[in-house]
Amino acid sequence: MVDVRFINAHKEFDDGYVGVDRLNLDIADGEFLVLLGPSGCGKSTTLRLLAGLEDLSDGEIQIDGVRVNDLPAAARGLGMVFQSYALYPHMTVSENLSFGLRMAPKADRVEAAEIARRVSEIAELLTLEKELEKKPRELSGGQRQRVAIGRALVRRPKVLLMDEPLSNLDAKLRNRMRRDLRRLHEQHGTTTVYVTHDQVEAMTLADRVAIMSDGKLQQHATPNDAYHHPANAFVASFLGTPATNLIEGVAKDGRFTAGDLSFDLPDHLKHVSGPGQYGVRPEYAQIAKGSGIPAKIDIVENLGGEAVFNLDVFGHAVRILYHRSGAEQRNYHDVVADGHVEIDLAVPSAMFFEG
Amino acid sequence: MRTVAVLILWCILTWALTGCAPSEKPVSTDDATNTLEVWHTYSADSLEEEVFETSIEAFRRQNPDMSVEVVRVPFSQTVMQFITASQGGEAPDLIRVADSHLTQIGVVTVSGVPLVEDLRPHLTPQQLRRFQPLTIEGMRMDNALLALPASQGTMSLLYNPDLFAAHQVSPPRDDWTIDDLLAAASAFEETGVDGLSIPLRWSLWVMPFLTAYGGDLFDAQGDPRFSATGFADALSLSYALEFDLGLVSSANQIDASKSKFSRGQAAMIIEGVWNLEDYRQAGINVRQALLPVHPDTGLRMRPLNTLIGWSVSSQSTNKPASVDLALWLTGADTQRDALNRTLTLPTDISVIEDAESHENPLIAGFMAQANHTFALPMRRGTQQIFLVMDTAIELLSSGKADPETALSGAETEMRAVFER
Amino acid sequence: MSRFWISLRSFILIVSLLAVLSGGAAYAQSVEASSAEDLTDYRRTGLELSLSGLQEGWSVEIRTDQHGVHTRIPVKDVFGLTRLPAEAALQACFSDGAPVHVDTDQQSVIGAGTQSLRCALTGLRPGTDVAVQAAIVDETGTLRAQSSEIRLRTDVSDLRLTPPDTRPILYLLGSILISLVLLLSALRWWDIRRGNLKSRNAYLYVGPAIVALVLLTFYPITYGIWLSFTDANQTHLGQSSFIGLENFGTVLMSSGLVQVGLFTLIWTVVNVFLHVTLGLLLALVLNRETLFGRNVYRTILLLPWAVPAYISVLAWQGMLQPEGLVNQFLGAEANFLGEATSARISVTLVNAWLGVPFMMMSLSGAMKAISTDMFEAADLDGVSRWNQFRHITFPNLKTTLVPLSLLSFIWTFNMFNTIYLLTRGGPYLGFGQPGATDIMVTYIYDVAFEYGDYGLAAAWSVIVFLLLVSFSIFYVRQTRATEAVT
Amino acid sequence: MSLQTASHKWYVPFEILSLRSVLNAAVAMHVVLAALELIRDRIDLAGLTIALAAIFALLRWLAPQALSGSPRLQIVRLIVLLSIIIVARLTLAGDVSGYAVWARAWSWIPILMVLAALFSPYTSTWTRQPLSTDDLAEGLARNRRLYPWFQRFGSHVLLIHSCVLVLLPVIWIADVSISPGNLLGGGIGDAFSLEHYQTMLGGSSFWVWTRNSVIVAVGTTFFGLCLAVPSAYAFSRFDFFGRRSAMFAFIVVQMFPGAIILVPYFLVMKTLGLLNTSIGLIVAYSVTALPLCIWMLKGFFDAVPRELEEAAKLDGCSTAQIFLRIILPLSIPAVAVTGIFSFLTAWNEFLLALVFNTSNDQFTLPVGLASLIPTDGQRWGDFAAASLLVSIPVVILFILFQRSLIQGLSSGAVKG
Repeated sequence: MVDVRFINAHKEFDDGYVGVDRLNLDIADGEFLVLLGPSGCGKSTTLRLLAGLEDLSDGEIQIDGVRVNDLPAAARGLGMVFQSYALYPHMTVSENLSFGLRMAPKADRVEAAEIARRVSEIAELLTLEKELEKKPRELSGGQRQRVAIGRALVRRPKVLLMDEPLSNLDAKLRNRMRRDLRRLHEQHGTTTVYVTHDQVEAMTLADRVAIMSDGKLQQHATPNDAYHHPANAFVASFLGTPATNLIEGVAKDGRFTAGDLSFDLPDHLKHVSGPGQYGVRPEYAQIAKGSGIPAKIDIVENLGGEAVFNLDVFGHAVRILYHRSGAEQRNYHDVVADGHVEIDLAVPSAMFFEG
Repeated sequence: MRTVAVLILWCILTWALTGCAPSEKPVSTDDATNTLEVWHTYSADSLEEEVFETSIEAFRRQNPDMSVEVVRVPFSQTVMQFITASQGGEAPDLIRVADSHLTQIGVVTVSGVPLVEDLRPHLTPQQLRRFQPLTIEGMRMDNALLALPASQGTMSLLYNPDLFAAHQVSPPRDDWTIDDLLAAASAFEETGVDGLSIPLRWSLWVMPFLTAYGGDLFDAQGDPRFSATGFADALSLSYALEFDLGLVSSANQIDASKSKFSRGQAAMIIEGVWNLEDYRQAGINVRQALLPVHPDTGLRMRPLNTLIGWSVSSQSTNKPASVDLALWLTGADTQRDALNRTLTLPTDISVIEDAESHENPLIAGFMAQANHTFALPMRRGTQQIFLVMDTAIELLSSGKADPETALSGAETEMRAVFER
Repeated sequence: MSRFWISLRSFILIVSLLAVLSGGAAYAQSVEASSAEDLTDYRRTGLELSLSGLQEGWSVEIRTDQHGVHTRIPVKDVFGLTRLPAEAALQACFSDGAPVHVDTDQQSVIGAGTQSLRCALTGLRPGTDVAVQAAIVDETGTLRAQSSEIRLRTDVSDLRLTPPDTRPILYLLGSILISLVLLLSALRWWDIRRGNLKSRNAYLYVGPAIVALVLLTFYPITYGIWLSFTDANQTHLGQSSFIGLENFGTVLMSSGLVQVGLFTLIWTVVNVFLHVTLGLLLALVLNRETLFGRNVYRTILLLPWAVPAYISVLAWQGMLQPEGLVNQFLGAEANFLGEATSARISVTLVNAWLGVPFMMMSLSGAMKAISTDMFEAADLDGVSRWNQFRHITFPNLKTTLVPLSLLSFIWTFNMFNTIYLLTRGGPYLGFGQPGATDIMVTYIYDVAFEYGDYGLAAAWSVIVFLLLVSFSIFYVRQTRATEAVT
Repeated sequence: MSLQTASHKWYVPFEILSLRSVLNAAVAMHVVLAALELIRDRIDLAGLTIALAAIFALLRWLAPQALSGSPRLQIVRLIVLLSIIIVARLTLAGDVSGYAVWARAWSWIPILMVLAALFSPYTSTWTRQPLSTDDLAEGLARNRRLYPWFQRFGSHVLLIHSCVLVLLPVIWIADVSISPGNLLGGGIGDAFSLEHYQTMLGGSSFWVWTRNSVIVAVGTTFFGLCLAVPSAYAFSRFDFFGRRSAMFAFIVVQMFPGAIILVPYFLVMKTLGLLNTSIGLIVAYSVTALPLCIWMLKGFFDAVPRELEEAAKLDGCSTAQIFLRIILPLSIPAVAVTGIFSFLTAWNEFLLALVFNTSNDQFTLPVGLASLIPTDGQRWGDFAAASLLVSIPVVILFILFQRSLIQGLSSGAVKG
């Protein structure tokens, strides 16, 4: 049973900047948690707090039910993959992998034979057998990445921490590594905390995601929940590509009004009232020829099988993802008339965030 | 390997190109000039330098057709700088040197020509008669007269009469014996004041003891006679002064003793005339007495007498003028000025008479002491005596040799130095 | 006749006058001729007098219109006085064919019975006519006799040290310049032909530095090496001859070699070790970002580097005196620089004091360049601080440490100032041996300037040079073999 | 293995953690102290001190285990008692002086720390394994709180000791410079007089020397950089024939001892007509400083990414333009550092300045200072005042450039 709990964890830096603001977060045993958020949101700090590389200002972190606030990093039994990999440039791959084991405090040190066994085991797992005698600078990006992961795993950590490990790789390699990481997790079941700003990684890898902004936890849920039921406007706009359309206005008596724009709220939102943001994901907003709200086309981004319509709806920018069937014409004559389309925003998946 | 080949090729090329140089020698065109370059070694912005400048100024006024360029050279570097400049053809016309410098400079020849001019052909006998004969002799090496003496320096016994009065010890007198000196020094024991403060690890301060016990350090031919009777006793005494009697400080630098004496923490010191000014500034009462006499041998302790004078470079293009300037700088007026303003002991007989009856009793005393001094023989390597003697003292005080062995070793070494 | 001339050598020449003085009446005598080839000395000419009727207490005077009294020779009882050889005398005079007597003050005197006096007239102004007259004066200064006035003239024949001809050096420097340009152009052409187009301008870039370096140092070093094969010595500079490897033999056989060599080695190794370890230690401590007063500390610790070395060394020399600050603090009177062992330790420590700041500075720069991620990774692995230092910091500093320690080695090996200013190589514990704190370069200085033995000193220098070059090559090779970080 | 047991293993009370380092330092320090006692001729005290060093070493070896409840605890107590007796003896034997206070502080502090460790409740709790979770949590929190303080304290102790060592000569010089007369010795700050400063600043010589030194040092900095920067760039970027040998040649010339080649060097300068000029010294010093400058700059240039140059090349820059527009501006801190090295070389050099420039209006400060030393003895006061005045501009330069010095050094450092 290795679970991780952040209880009211708070980090204020010496210069007064609040990195993590009263974070409460439970990570279950064997869970793959992705800390997601834009840069500077405090996700890396959270990870470093957990690793013991930063000191908590307040609150508590528990691993396995034990308060580890004051435990040195090494005692927490964690493995970490750094964004820059932090491989030792002067050591070979196998030396890099075994370094942690060789340098462990006497009481914890394992025998040389065991070290060798573990290194070869990890090398096999990560298909690094051929590179063991090479120096990091002779490796490709993906290989370095795997060495970094191997180095974290070789100590059989209770919790595996990864700080944007894929950000230095090209798109193709990133895809592959993503699958490999997921597979690795499924084989080992090690509790993993993974920091990224890439929502695709978050959606594909995570058991659950924790979305952070400004040091605060915004939502902690499964990727699906976060996507479909965002806890707030931030989560809604952060998750999904293109981003969710958010229109600021007032809901009253089952109708939403934002300046000149006004339409009936969908059924599940009839009850809301007061000022707030109305959100519709571009993929769910619909072009409704003849019956919808008129909108002026600003630009159409053609993505092949689909297109993104950038629209101006009474002064509000709205983007709509439009799927088309193969036979349709290039100029979207079926929906577009005179540079205008009509759209339907009151769809069943629409969201309303008060405030 | 290729690099080496390229380098060798280049060297050959360079050599071949140098070979293209025309071979005839240029005709020397530098005739007698009216510019004299003078290197002096007074310390910067000192009173001595000022006195010197005054004298040069007076010379300029008297010889308006001559222009004199004055260059200050660090005293400690005189020899190296002069030898280097001479080899490079940039020697000055006139340079201020100490007798110890001359034993080094005097032996140097370049293409068979000595660096400094023998002054005898340039001076009339009557001009030389002006100087105290011993000071002239002190500037001679291999018969040649290498410099005109401008000043002499010697050490004598200085004491602080206030301390003697305070501790009711009778102050030094000119007829003291060494025993009296030691008795007085011992009398200050347990008063918190050093009786006698001298750097006995430095040969310069041991030599007076040696001369009192065994006479001259060198025989008439200038050969060392360190193993003569008496010297070993003197060395034993100086050893005992430090280790058994604890009468002197063990330093090998005068600064320590000097500080003690000038702060009233030492009653007696054997000190040079050149430091009198410092004691005057320190504001203590200082009197002088002749160094004492050995009770048995009857010989007086004689310190080393050092001379400083002016040499003419053999590179000078206007030697008559250089000699004139040297005569001027060693002239009675200049010496008298230096005596009165900077307490410099003269070499000119008439000025010496002034000094012997000087209103400053210290000057008169030092002048009297100057009659009881010894000079080092002017031979190549003489200046090594300090090193040799220091080594002997070091061997003795580190217990590596007894006085006799140390001294005979020193004598052998000194002979070897002279023969080298 | 012959003995007389031989003893005079080229020293004396006779020009002209003979004056005979007797009983107060003076009358002129014949004039002797002089041979021109003897006229080699400068401002010196001769005078011969015939004398009679001298009395003790009187004196013989030679007067000129330039000087007034030129020579005054007292007439004394010469019994027991020595005759000083003419070449040794201050005043070269001969009475009755033999050098005159000298009294206890080394002054020339003659006896009352002297018949003839022959004197070298020194100090006459060259190139001018001089009127000379001889006289006999009694003790009151009254003139008793006087010769007729004769006119003399001296020629200038100056034995002058001619400045060395610098034109060969000028040609050498010119040749160096031209051949360097040729060499570099050739190399450039060669490189381009090899297809190494990228380096087309490389020689233009390194050219000025190489030219300046070679121009200034090629001649001196070649000269130094050449000197080591000659018997160059201060007593006959410019006349030295080739003696092969004799100087090297002397060096290798010299009894001081082992002592100086050993102390040089210890001095260098200990110093480099102290520079590197203390520099590293301080750099490590100062590397901590959060340390309070870090900048103040660093500024202070850099002082020994900023303060000119000769000043701080002299300050240490004062402080290490028996009355100095160190002893005051300890309440002791130790003579640190006077005893062999403590002097050796003192000079080493003072030099360490001088060298640590440079090392500290350079290393803390290099240390900053090491990625902190690596240390965090090691932290997570539970690697102890010491092991972090040993396995991460140190290997990553190696690329900086190798050249730095090499430079430090060379500098320390040739560090003249510290030892020279502190102890001058002393204390000396054996006659004719190097001092306890002499290292090779200070000993070379002594050999060159105290003993004047340039050839021997040059041989020592060449040996130092070869030692350092071979050490550097070895060191660079060794470290390159083990070094693996780019 | 659960985290619970792991954290047990990782927990050692602060007293013991810090005791280890303190005892290490104490052992080393007492060896030094024993040597100092020998210097003071107190052989008895030296013996006691060395005994104390041995005791501390023994404690260092025994204490962590012994304190964790083994029977050796009794032995440790005995040893501690013994050490207290020795230190008390040492304290009583010493006089009241700065040295005694300092030395005894080094003896008492470790002992107090041992005592604290012996009697601390945290230690006794710790020895009583197993620990309760609360004890563990409290202990860990306490370590977390105290240990950084201890480390900082240790750093400060080390740095303060170093700074005192560094400052001693400076303080000494300062004291001599404000003491009247030209004497050594006397207590620090026992007398005050500005006469030496008046002498130095009042005379014209000092200003002439300073002017020359500034001209020569600035000239060397500039000219040295002009030589070093292009060649370092070439060594860093181009591969040409003789590159390695040329790099090596630059240090080789420094290996020939200077004394013997002074005369030929003098002749070279004379031939070039550079005697008694600032330019002569500038050229000579630039060449002296070349090896280090080139090695350092090469390190920096190596650190500038090649991509930048390639980008500039695509933008149409020539090699010279790349160098002047891209590389040079990027390595300003490095060039500044190298410049300071050249400056110091020129500012401090003595022998060449002495021999090449005899004319008094060309004296540099080092030669000027040497010319303050009179025939007999030493004008200590004037010399000290001048020394301080000489050092001040350099120290100010260092303070001003410190940041860029560190920055410059860290971006490339000296690399082979």
